[in-house]
Amino acid sequence: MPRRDADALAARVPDGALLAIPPDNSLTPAALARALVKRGAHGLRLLGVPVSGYVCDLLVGAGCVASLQTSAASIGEAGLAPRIAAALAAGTLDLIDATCPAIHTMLQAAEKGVPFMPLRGVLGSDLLAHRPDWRVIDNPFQPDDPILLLPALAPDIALFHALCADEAGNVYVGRRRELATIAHAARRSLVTVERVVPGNLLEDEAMAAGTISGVYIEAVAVAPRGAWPSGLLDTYQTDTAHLAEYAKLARTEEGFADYLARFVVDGGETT
Amino acid sequence: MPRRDADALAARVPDGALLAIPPDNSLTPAALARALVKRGAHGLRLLGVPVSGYVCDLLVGAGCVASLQTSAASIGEAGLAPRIAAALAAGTLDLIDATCPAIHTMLQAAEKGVPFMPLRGVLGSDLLAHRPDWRVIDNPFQPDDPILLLPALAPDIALFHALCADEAGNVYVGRRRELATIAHAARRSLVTVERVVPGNLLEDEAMAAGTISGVYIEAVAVAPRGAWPSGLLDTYQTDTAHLAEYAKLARTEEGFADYLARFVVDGGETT
Amino acid sequence: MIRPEERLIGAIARLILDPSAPPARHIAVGAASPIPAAACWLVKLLGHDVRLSLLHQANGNPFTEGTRELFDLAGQGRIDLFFLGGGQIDGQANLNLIGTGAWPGRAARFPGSFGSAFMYLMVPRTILFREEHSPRVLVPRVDHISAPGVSPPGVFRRGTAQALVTGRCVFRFDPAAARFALASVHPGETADSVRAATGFDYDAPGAPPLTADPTADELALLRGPVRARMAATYPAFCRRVFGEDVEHSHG
Amino acid sequence: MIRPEERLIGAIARLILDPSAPPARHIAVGAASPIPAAACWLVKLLGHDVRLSLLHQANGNPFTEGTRELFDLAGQGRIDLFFLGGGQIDGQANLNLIGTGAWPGRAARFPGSFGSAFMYLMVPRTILFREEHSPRVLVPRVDHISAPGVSPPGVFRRGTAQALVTGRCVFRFDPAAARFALASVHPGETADSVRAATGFDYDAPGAPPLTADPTADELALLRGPVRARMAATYPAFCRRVFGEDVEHSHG
Repeated sequence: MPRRDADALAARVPDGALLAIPPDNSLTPAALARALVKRGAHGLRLLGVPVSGYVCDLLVGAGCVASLQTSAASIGEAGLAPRIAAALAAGTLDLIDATCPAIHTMLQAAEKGVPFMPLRGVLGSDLLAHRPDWRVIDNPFQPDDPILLLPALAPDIALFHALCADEAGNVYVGRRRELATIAHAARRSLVTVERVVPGNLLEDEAMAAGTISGVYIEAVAVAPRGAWPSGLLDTYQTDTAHLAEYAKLARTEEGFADYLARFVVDGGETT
Repeated sequence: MPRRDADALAARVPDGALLAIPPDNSLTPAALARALVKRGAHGLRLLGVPVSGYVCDLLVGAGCVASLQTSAASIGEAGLAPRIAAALAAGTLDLIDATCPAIHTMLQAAEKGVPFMPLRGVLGSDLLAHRPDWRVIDNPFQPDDPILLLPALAPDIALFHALCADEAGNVYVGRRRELATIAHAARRSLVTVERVVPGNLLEDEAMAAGTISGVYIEAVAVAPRGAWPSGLLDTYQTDTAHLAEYAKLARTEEGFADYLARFVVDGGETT
Repeated sequence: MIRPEERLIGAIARLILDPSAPPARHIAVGAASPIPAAACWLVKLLGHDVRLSLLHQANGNPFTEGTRELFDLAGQGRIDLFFLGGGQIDGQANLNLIGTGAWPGRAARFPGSFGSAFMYLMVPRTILFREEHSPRVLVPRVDHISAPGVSPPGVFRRGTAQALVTGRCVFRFDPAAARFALASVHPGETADSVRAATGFDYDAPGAPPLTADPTADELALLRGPVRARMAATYPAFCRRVFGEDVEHSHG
Repeated sequence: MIRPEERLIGAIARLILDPSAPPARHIAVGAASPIPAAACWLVKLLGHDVRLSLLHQANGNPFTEGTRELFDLAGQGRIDLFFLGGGQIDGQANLNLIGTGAWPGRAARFPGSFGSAFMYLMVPRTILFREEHSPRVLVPRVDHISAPGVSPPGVFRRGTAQALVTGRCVFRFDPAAARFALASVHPGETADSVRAATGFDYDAPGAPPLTADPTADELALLRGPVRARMAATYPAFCRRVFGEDVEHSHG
């Protein structure tokens, strides 16, 4: 397998692409996001699956993002996502609100190749008035039972960081099986990993359950500590001090520029 | 965790229950099926997920079964399922034909708690005329696009055999993650395992991905070689010679009675 | 001395154990909810047979399919009780996690709806919790409804809010009337002080009782075993509320 | 000597590689299909860039969600080519895996539809394969349609049968006409012998060519590396078709 780095993957992401981004606690593509900022990506449409944190806030702050669909945005315990809030206030971000299971359901519909999937709940929420792409129908199986239908949503590209890849292009996400749904639903997946291991993880019965087949993965790059400042399963813990520092700096444009200079442009992928 | 055997689990299966049964190559509950035969279970409604083999044929042959919903029935390379075919010819079995992804979809709808889920394909198949519970509607998102809707199907009980259980009641199915959907969809799950291990598999990052949470599992029993004559992941291989012998004996009622006497009533759970 | 947070934990634990409510055999707790999480641990360590699914806890994540598994569990009817809050909460128990001003929060943006629009309808019991009790938070009518407090007949809904616990009091919720009633006030508060701090109208039959303090046994559990189970996920909260750690058990 | 099965394998491999058909970058093969599986391995070992997902193979099962993952892959449009057969196949390429006589097969029961009702519509190319070529199998009209050969306009469908390979010949399928045409006959057969053995009508423009034999290179691949990859899943087939094993490589 050719060795690539996060910058090489970022080069494969076209401006304007719809990108699925897992949140801070679920193999988030932090190194890839920094690489996208470095390459000056523009007009990206982000989908937080199902919520958003550091990665989306960083990309919004750096001016890479035209729209963000998400169910919530926060930097974990550090509070609201400051650059997203600032862009919203400035009117430079198109924020499309959803609710967590709706995002899962839209991806599951794409995974299954069906044009829509129903979801209980949500009726009575003002979300509906702001989602013309969502429909309420009468349950065809039971009269007088309104139910929400959600359209399939296939991201152009899923970005995430996994523990390892193998020589066959499979990637290991362990218990974070929700990443499989994202990879299945997306047209392409670009994945950074801590390391590449020999052999084929899908042929190893002890590893297969936590492995996403290479059939869904377009390219892999090695990015040690590529989820940082988020944690990675039991490999490394979340760097809560860094996230708190980020959240504090990102409260102002100057502070955010300072953050970019110190941790992104000048290389901050490992600490 | 109290130690139980397969007979104790079989005692928890009421006559008439709708049972989800994975096929021969996917952690099939063979020891449990033999225990059901021994206890004289009656009127069971079987759901082959998505096809049926030895276990369903055995239960049908022993007179335990009122109906079978499945997408196909065969004893692997040994050919058609002989007791199912005989019961069908005799008019003693209500056979409800489906197609594999429809069974997966009906279970996924139950897993998600929605009343139905769509599926592409199937239109033009005579299956539709024989499934009054399936509906074709116009896709609400696109005119002139007929699409099949399938109702949620929640089995009363899922039966399967897993590699191990832990002290918290979680069970390990490894790469056979499709069992998780079955367990999620079913109201209750009864599981035999090769052995019980200490600790909590869900707290072990190396094991969690292949583990089904005990929240879905009502009871576990130890049944060594409990999938036999089917194989179990990389633990033991399918006993093709035994399946061939079964398929041959089960061609006649006398041969099947002989099989029951030799391998079921008199204990044949290990070989 | 009993800390205010300990009293809130105790009050929530009593609501969980309310014998008049549907049974809570399986409780899920969302992220960044140390007080509800502590209440659940307290209930469990008091010996009640309850399963806890705590999102985002540092150890022992119970899921293998992320939050989708939580929502599917709720869809299956396997979650009995959940906790929600809101940037605004109104007198009909509507929740606003979107923001104020023009959609989607031009005046002030809240974090977003999370799974509230689903969970509030799918779970038989929801305990609302918001520490800040002010006219800014408890409003006559939320600017935007993330999740509705009640639903018209015909809408599939398994339950509503059971109660709203704030830093000043406990309200019970009557879904038939779509109205809160004051159930108890915390020490230092009165019927009048709560009324003055509340933007929505509610029932207040008679003089409200004081919210009960946790018992000595409960406090011992909170400061020992409960704290031990929460320290990895909420270290700052544990230090602030329970004081310096005196034991290191973590089982 | 070339065995009949080796000729069928070669014929299927040529259909897979047909440059006029949509590209086959990812091929899936169902259970109990040694001849199609061997054809796929042959294509791959000839050096073509193709991904194989072989169901039920003893080693290297490619899925972690069982057959659901196969069907989801097909739903996503990620499977380019699949193989199907039928207890009956008719002249419009309708497949019957249900049975004959009254539903669901009172006269003779076939195994059941498997995933055919889905895959036939969702995959851009299907190669039909049935070794038995007789009026009993190739009928004017199937008793029951498990999966339809063609669909009316407006029905979502990505493809149809590309061809039908039997023990006697290769038919190509024209979806616009919903009709087979004889493409080649295997050695020992003629236009007339095929016509006599076929229950449905089909086009046969001119004298049919003979189905080409596998080349010497192809035969060497079949009897060596292809056999090595299939032996664990289809031991009896490999012994019967490829003779006694002379090498033990398995990579």
